[in-house]
Amino acid sequence: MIDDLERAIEAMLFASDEALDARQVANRLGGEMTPGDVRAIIQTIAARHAGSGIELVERGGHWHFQTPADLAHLLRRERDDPRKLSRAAAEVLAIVAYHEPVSRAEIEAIRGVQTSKGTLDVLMEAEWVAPAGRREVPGRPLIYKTTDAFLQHFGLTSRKDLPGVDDLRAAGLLDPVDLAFEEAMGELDLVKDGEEA
Amino acid sequence: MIDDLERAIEAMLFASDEALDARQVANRLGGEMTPGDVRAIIQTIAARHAGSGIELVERGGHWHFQTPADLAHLLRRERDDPRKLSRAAAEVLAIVAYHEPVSRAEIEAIRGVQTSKGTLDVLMEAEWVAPAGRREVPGRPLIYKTTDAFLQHFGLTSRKDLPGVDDLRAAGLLDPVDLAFEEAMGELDLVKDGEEA
Amino acid sequence: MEELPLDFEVAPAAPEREDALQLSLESWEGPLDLLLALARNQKVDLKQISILALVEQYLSFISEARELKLEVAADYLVMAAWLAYLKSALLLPKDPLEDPSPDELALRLQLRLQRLAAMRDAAARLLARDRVGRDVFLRAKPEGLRDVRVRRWDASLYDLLSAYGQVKLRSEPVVHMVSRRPVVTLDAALHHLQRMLGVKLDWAELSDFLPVDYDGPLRRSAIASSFVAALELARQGRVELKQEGAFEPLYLKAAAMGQGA
Repeated sequence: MIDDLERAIEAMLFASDEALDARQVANRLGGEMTPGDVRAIIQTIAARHAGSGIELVERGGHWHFQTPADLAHLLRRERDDPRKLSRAAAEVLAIVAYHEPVSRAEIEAIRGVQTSKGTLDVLMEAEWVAPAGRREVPGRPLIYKTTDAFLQHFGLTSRKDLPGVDDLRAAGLLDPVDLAFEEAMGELDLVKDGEEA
Repeated sequence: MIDDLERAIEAMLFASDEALDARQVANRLGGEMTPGDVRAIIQTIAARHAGSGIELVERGGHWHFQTPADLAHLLRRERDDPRKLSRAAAEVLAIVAYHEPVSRAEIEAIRGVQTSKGTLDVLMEAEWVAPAGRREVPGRPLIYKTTDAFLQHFGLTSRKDLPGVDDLRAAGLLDPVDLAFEEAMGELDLVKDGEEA
Repeated sequence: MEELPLDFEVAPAAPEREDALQLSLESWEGPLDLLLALARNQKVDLKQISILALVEQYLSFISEARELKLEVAADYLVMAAWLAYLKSALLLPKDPLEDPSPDELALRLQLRLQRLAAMRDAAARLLARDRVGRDVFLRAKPEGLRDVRVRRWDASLYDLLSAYGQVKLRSEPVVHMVSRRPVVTLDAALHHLQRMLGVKLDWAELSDFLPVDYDGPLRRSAIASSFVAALELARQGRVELKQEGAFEPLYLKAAAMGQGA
């Protein structure tokens, strides 16, 4: 059987919108208890909850209920939200990978288009790109490099595994899109034939 | 020593900003427990807190912690009752709760007056009353029911817990006038028959 | 058209009457509410209530209000008229053929009053319960349960390499080459066809007139040009055309000289 005063103090600490100290609790009880008495009862309450899913904790003389830190994972549940990397982000990532360490201005010079700040942020959020210090040139721009997580995600042992430009060309990855299209249609050969005829 | 699962469920119910049902708790635990298992543990937690300054209560299948009513005088501070209901609104709320689902015309038939637009709005804004589809009669009128928030606010475990609902039903006072009238006339006829016999 | 006065006088407020009757009339929600209040004054169970006495009270209440020149809303007057009818019907000797009988009407009224009273009591009991925020309290600032969505970015090595390919391509100097398409002009087709018509004497299919070494798009172009050329020669009366039906092979023959021109 829990004593009425103890119940009252417990309820007060539970319903309060801020942590309370012993004096505040004593005042709310009508001022017949000393803060010392209150403190003793609070200790009893805290002991009763110890080891449960509710804790009564003291912070600078003020008391409040909270849930134990080791259960935080139950209260804050993480869910995956898979997203496809945008074309622009893939380009920036590739430039960083091929040219690292590289500054944002250098990325833009290579891409030939302005790069929005969000694009690099996305790559850093994905943990594929990380800052790698500053380049010792006027303005000391931040430079970026790829990470181990990048290598891991793309199945690369090292950056040296990235195919060279010649390999890309051989794989057709350097062909202009419209040229590749005509090739697929087989018309190029015909032109040659026609000319020969 | 309180078991880990019990601690986890207790922390969840304590930390949640709304009442949780067994299914929600089971989902959050990772789906390895059935709602039935969870319910049993919740009962254990509720029993452990019984008689303390914090109670775990069930409202419409959802559970939440609250302070016991007998301590209201200590906790009630100079706050206005935020949910002061007009007499009309209180009457409409009672009619919806005891007759649900009920159409506006049925509410008006009982009260003998038109329900001003604001009255139902106030109850819906408080989230105590919600539309519950349409009645399949000519005109397909909207029908209304009470919500879990209604049960929670008024401290009702379920709709069966409505004050005096069994007596009212037994007395036929929840039946429509037409039905009650026919029954009353039937009894009258029986009495007459009896007299004639 | 009459203009609305911009600055009209507001009618002076009616002097406050120290009249309980008026105040009461305003505080009721319609005739049924007033009837219930009067019924409760009888201080008996609604099941035992005297409907006749209730009707009397209601009618005298309304007539008093009207004597005091109070405004009585229409629905109160409608109810008064109906109750006056009920009263006379209840007092007159019973007519067994009357349907519904006044007793039945009285019973219905009684049932309605019982139901309204029941709900009014239920509302009072509901409001008297231990209510959240008034009698029982929840945690003021719960931590809350959160579902945090963690974005997982995805891209394949192919995406990466093809993106780089596009970047490299963009940065390379661009050279546009317009490829010459193989076509057979109408002039060439006319020339060729005329020449061939001199050689072939009998009916021959259009495709037989085409150079054998044309294939692919060039052949398609030659067919189109030769067809138009054939039509032109036919128009000039220099060739005869024959076809068995739609999409059947088209046959050509040089027109017999002398008959044509």
